[in-house]
Amino acid sequence: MITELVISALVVIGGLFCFAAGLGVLRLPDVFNRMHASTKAATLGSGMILVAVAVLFGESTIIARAVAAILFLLLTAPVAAHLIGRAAFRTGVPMVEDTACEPGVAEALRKRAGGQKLP
Amino acid sequence: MSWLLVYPIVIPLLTAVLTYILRHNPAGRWISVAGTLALLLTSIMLLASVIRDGVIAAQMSDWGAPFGITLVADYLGAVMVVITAITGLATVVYCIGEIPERLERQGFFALLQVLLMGVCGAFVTGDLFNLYVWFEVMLISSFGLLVMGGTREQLDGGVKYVALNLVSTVMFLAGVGILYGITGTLNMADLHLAVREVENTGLLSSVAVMFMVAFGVKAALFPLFFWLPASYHTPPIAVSAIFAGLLTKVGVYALIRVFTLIFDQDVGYTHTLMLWLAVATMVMGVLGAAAMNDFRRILSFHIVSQIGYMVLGLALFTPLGLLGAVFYLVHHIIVKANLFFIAGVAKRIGGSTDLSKLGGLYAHAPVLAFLFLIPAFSLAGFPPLSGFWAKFLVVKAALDAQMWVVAGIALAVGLLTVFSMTKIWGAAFWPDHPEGAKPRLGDIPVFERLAMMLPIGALALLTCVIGLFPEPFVNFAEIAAGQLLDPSDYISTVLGVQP
Amino acid sequence: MTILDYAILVAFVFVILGIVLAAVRLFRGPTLADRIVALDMMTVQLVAFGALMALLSRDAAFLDVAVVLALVGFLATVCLARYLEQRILLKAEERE
Amino acid sequence: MAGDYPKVERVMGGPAGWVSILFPAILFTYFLNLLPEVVEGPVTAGFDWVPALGVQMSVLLDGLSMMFALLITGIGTAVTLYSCHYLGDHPHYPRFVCYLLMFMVGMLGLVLANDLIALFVFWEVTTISSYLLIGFNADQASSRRSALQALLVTGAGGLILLAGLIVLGSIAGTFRISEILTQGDMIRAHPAYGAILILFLAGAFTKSAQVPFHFWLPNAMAAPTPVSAYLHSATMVKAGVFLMARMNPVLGGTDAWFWILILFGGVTAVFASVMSMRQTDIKQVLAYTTLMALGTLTMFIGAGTHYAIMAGMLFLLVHSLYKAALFLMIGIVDHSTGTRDATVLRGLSKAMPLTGIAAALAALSMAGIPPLLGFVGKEYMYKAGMDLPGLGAIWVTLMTFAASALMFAAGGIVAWRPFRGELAETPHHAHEGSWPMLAGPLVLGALSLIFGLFPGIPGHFLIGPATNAVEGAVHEVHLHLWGGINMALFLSILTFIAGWLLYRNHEGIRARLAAFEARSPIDFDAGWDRLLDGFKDFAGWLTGIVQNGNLQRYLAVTFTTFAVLVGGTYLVRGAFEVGPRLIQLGAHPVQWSVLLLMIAGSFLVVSTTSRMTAVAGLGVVSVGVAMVFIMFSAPDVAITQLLVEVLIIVLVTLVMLRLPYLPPRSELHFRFGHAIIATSVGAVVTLVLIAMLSGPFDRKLTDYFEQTAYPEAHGRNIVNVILVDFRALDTFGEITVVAIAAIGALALLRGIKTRNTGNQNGSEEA
Amino acid sequence: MQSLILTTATRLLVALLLVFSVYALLRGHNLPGGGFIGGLIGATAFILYAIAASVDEARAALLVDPSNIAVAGLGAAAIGGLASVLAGKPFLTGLWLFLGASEGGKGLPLSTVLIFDTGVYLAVFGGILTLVFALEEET
Amino acid sequence: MNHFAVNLILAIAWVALTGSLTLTGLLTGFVLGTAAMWLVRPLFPRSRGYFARLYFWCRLVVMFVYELFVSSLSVAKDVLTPGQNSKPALLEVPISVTTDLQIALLSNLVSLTPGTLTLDVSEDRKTLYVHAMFASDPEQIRWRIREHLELWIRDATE
Amino acid sequence: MELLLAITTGVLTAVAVYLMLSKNLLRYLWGLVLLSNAVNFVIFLGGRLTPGAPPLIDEGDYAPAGEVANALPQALVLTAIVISFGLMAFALALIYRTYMTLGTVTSTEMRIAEPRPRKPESDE
Ligand code: NA
Ligand code: NA
Repeated sequence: MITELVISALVVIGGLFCFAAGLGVLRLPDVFNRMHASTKAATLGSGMILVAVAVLFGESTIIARAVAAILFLLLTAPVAAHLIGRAAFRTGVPMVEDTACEPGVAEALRKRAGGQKLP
Repeated sequence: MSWLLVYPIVIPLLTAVLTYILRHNPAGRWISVAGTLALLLTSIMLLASVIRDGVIAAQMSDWGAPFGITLVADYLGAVMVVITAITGLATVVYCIGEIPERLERQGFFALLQVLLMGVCGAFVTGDLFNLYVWFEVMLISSFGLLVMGGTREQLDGGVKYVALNLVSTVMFLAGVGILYGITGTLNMADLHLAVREVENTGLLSSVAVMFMVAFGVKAALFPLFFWLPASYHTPPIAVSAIFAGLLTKVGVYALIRVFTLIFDQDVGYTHTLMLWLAVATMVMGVLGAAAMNDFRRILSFHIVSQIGYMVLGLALFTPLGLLGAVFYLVHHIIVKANLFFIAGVAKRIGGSTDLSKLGGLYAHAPVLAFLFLIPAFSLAGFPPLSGFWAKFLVVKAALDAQMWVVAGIALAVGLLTVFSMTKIWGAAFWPDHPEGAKPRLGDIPVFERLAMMLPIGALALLTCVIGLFPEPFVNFAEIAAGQLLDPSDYISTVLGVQP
Repeated sequence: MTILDYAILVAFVFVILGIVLAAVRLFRGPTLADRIVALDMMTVQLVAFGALMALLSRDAAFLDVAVVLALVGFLATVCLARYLEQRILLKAEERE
Repeated sequence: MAGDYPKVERVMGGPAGWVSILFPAILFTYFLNLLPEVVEGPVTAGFDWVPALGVQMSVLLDGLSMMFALLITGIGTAVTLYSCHYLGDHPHYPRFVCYLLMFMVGMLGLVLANDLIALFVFWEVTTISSYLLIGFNADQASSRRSALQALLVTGAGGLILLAGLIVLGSIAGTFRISEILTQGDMIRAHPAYGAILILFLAGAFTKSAQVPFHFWLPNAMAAPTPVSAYLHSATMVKAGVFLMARMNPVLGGTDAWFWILILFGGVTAVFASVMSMRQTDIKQVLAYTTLMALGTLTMFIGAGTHYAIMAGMLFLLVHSLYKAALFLMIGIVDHSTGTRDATVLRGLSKAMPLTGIAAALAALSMAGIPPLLGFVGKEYMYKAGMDLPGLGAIWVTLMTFAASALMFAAGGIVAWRPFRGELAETPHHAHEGSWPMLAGPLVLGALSLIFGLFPGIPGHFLIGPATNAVEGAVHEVHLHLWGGINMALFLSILTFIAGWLLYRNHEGIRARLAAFEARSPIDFDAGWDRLLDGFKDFAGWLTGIVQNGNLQRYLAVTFTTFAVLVGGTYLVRGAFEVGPRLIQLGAHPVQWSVLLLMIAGSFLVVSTTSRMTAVAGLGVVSVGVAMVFIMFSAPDVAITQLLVEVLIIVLVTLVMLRLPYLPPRSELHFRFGHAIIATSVGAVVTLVLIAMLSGPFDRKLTDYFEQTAYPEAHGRNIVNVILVDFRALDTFGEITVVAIAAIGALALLRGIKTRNTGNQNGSEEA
Repeated sequence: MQSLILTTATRLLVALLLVFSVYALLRGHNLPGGGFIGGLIGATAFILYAIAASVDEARAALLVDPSNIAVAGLGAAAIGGLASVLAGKPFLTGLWLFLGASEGGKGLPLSTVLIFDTGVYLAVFGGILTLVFALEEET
Repeated sequence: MNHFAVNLILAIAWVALTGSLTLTGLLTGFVLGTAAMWLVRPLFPRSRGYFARLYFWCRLVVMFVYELFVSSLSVAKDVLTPGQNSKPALLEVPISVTTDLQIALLSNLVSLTPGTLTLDVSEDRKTLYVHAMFASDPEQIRWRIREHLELWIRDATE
Repeated sequence: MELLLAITTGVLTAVAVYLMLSKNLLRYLWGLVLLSNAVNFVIFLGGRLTPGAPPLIDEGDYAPAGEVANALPQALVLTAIVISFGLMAFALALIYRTYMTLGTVTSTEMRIAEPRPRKPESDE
């Protein structure tokens, strides 16, 4: 019963985060702000629901898969945000007006990155 | 379980695998020849086996019909496999003379083998969805072959070919899905039984027409044939030849199979519709041929026209009509592939396939001229060549069915076919070359000449043999037509094979 | 129906709403980057959707959808972002 | 042309020449040997060719076919002998021999066939070989044109004939001619008789060049002269006559037969003889007189009485003898002088006396002057004509008279005038022909004389049996040179007088005819050109519309066809059905949202002008599709769908960098027609799905899979078990598709030389 | 694409994806997965690699030309199907060998079906990489 | 990582002994193995680092999850409440971690934690460019990254 | 729901067809992708819909415990998805190559293989 309540809570809160993420992406003023919503809230929401799955089934293989999915999300979401953000900045996507920009940041971001290679 | 039914699929595949891996090695092409030879031998064994034992079937994966996929060969299926192997062998040999090494290194021969695999698969499968899969195998390899080399013409033609064929593919798939949704089965023999249980016959007819349209595109029926004249004149000629010989025939084969085995419950409606589509196809094809001024484009439009005859035979849905359709199918593959081969040699020595840029072949390449006349007159339906019997059978079937107008149109189209064949003869062969060139066969290096002329001669010989000794072929086609009209053997064999 | 079932249904509605809202952003744009963000987030939300389905049907098979999507959804985003960036580089090249 | 070739070096044309001569000669001897036997009654022999279709390769050697066989082989010998000298040094002489022998075989087969289909086979062989022979001088456009004309006209007739043969064979229940010949009454009473008659006559009239299908024959004179002599006078053109004669017992004897034949025949005869007066080229004169003969023969076969048939058969022989001789003679003249112009040639008898003799004999026979066989023929024609009942008698007699008188004049023009008077200047110096060339005309001319003097010989051996064969009855035939003083003789004398007058004034007549022709709106030859051009234009116009190179149109037609045919069938065959299950099953709001999401995504793809937005829209649809698969228990499919979607985005983003933008919104206007097509297709799909879903469903395959998947196929994922076991063959094909798609695309992408960085004129958002 | 963050994440992800793809292949007979899905996931691994580093490096890591892998996959599938000849069974019939079978379970399964599915994996994997590498090298 | 390898071998040995080839078995084996190694840690030179590393990794994960939760809440609050109170800014954040793994980890953590999103790393790998959503006090953000995130990462990875 | 999905399939088909009728080959391609999705639904609907019960056999069972979704159409759809992906990928490569060689992705501008007839009057 307790587990059920815990799972229910996880599921509902996770769902709420997903919804909040959607709303954030819709409501927030520019693409960078929107990315905050998508990267954090959506990842957390999905993660919580995955945790709920792990708890509900309680089998090791399923737990492993749920944990793997969560890890994948945590690993990829910020990388994706970084790539989109950088590209968006470089393509000159407009920012909300009152965005403060520290000196040098804009130039540095626009610069083409030097080649890094995989080992 | 007869492995003879599996060989037509597996042999080309393994040949393709080997030739692709060895694509940078001249041995690749010889493996291709050897593989096709093996295909021919086994397919002849398959035919012999069918003639000896009647319909043969094999269950793949050892599951009983209708649960697993059945491969099955009746007379029609078996002979189509043999013809495929013959055309394939002719093409592979011809390619050795025609195809540049550059294409060979890109996997040309592997694609060719996969094409054969798809075509053979389509002929031996007894499962509707599996037929779709083979159609796709065939289609994708034909895409590759069509644009390989990447000339401007090829790409233009290729775009149209791909765009229209993909549409037909989707229609076919939708038809399969709906038929499955109605009957719950995919095995064609089982479908034959299942459609009789269906209460909504109107829906069945609608699905039948859906198949008619989908296969109509494949077979190049009016008004769905556009892709064919738009593309068949663009690739390397060996590719044109095997396309012309085989691909549309798979569409016709599928029409025959589906409209004898499955959709025979509303013949008065579906087959009448098909009849008029066939008539329009004959007429439009031949008019197109009359309007063209290029060797291959004339031949391409002719395919359309001749498809009309075959489908007409099916649409009449009489024993003689189907006999004619089967006979026509076999005859046309041989003749049409050969004409394209000849066009290739003409291009090689005359420098073009544009009739206004060709000439002098009659004077300087008499062997080629002679070898052209045989398939050309055969195509035009002159006796005593194979095409005469084909036309005779279809026209007789129409007359016997008291379809006077249809028979009349079929005959008139025959005359126009003569006209457009002589257009080639009267422009590329008889007159002198416009630039005064003397196109001689001797200009081609011996080895390549041999590779190109051998298939031409062999296919011409085959045309003559069928024309002069049609009896065994007619008998064969008669049995094939009988099996199509009364598929009880087919069904009992397919559903009777249990693991 | 247990509390959990209700919870799952509520979560379903939330997630679907989230996806729809993201879709609205995707439709509205205005920039390609916005659409990419929206699409990226839809894939993450779809992970939640798959997991919820696993909960609803008590069948872990749907979890696999979530796992795979969590793994490869990223690739689409990478490619789209890369496209965005390279298009600018390409334009710069043309100007040079 | 013959004159262009260097002087004869190889006398017999090499081995090809010998073969070409021996072949007909041996056959001629063979048939001559059989003659006594055939006089007693028809001989049949043969074997089954295509028993499945009831087709035999069998021979019916009766009087009719015997006469034709002898003419074919006999004249054939003369012509081949002649041509080995005439063309022996031509570089394509062996081909010529091939075609000629092929023709001979065709013609022989045609007349000997005892099977309608076999007859047709040989009929077409003659068509093909004559095409090749007429076009023998292939480097000349006129030859090619004439060859094509002959091929198409006779080919058209042949195809119509084929229909007739098939229908006749079906009615008679056999293709055997000897059997059909006994069923005349049944066939004449059959409702299809009229159709058969028209179909047969169409074949016969085109082959035998009856007005208005005559125009190809004079043009066919583009062929080398031996060919003209052989094909276009003695043999091929008579194939139609042969067919009518052959079918007379079956199709003849009705009013329709009678009137059609005598009208067409009579008109052809007179028209042709008038036209012959118009010509200056003596070969053309002869060509028209051939037409006249064909008309006359048709007329007499149509007349159908015993006398008429006999007259017809006799005239057939007469004509073959003199016409072949005349053509060969002209060939010699042409060969020798380099011209065939009647206005130029004069006084040749001095330079080429033997040719002159041959010409004289033939021309006298043609003019119908006793004691040549032509005279006998004409007498019998008059007799037969006057013998007819009613109006037919007047028509046939008049036509015969007119034609004969004109023939008389034509004979003068062709074979009298060129040899009389002082030798005129010609391109080459006139000299006598060589013996192989002279042998034919001389022998044929002599035969005209001998047979004229002793008409009993041909009467007994040839004309009698032939007449009996045509009539399908047995009469004794006795021919006489002198038939007594009667109306026929009187008409003959009148003919001479009229003919003489015509000959005297032929230059004036020619001038008037030329003037008339210039004013006349009817010109068959030009009409042919217009017909052919019109056809080509029509074909080009229609093809230009249908196959117009526009993919957009092709797709529109394809989809329209789908919508119209499938939708039409759905409506016409009443497929609509809504099952209770379909209505009962509700939908959850979550499901609604997913479906709306997909639809919205698809509309985004349509409405956007940005390519990547479209890709994003596709992504939305794909997400929706995956959700549907998830909701309805298809995790494997959902995974695959998502993976594929990701890969599509990968590929598209790779490619899109170099591809051009979509056109700006201004060019992306709404296409109402397309929308209608699209909506129809969508509606048809939905309607079909509704009907499908309303019916019951048979789950037997799936039940089996569920029961056996684990116990027998050792797998718990039924979908995967189906993929790798139950339906592994599908998968086998499928991976082939993927691998080959990759190889094909690789071949496409390797070595693109021209780089296009893209015309980025469109708009796309940042 | 030059990004330190991506490159570093890719190192981890590629390994994960490859392992996961083999996992999907092996358990596909019993749970969602199989040759297709495995092959597709495996391909995404190398695509990511090619994007983060370069196609050349991805090719080098792959050792074999991807189109050859695809074709070899076809061959493997055919061989998996033909193996049933040895048992006198029809084409593509699965032959199973259970190591350590007991009352409770079937034991560790080895089968020709797995060979076939591996062929599927390779064909899909190789095919997709062929396509992507060719396009990637184009642009 | 040879300690980790030993631990893994122990886990596999456990699985082999118990005959349960499952993930639970493996995890149990790993935990037991860790415990065993800890017990006999004098046999493993420098093993103290190994156990510390394990601890720091755990701390990293826990802290990270906590931060993620907080950051998500803050975003959700901003989104769900009417009006906007964000004060976005683009910031330069000097960093001291050096290895690829550390930098990547840091940037990920920055992205997943409240109010910040890594846009790029400078070419000299010494600066992180960060988009901050609530940047009324940039120094505070820089401090948090330096003193929290960098520290956790360094502890776990060095 | 089956009815709704049938209607959705129809709408997707219609949108796909509209896109495919565009002269821009990229739009054709989008249409093709949509149409493939639609036809997958057709097959999927053919087997009827079953929510929440994937066709898997639980550990310890020899057959599915309750009613599970129809596995066959799923296998067919899976096959169809992969095949249409292969075809789509090839089509994309073809469009790309065509653009590189012909310089256009507008199908109405592609008149190389079927040049306009020489006679001006039969020109459109
Ligand atoms: Na020419
Ligand atoms: Na993501």
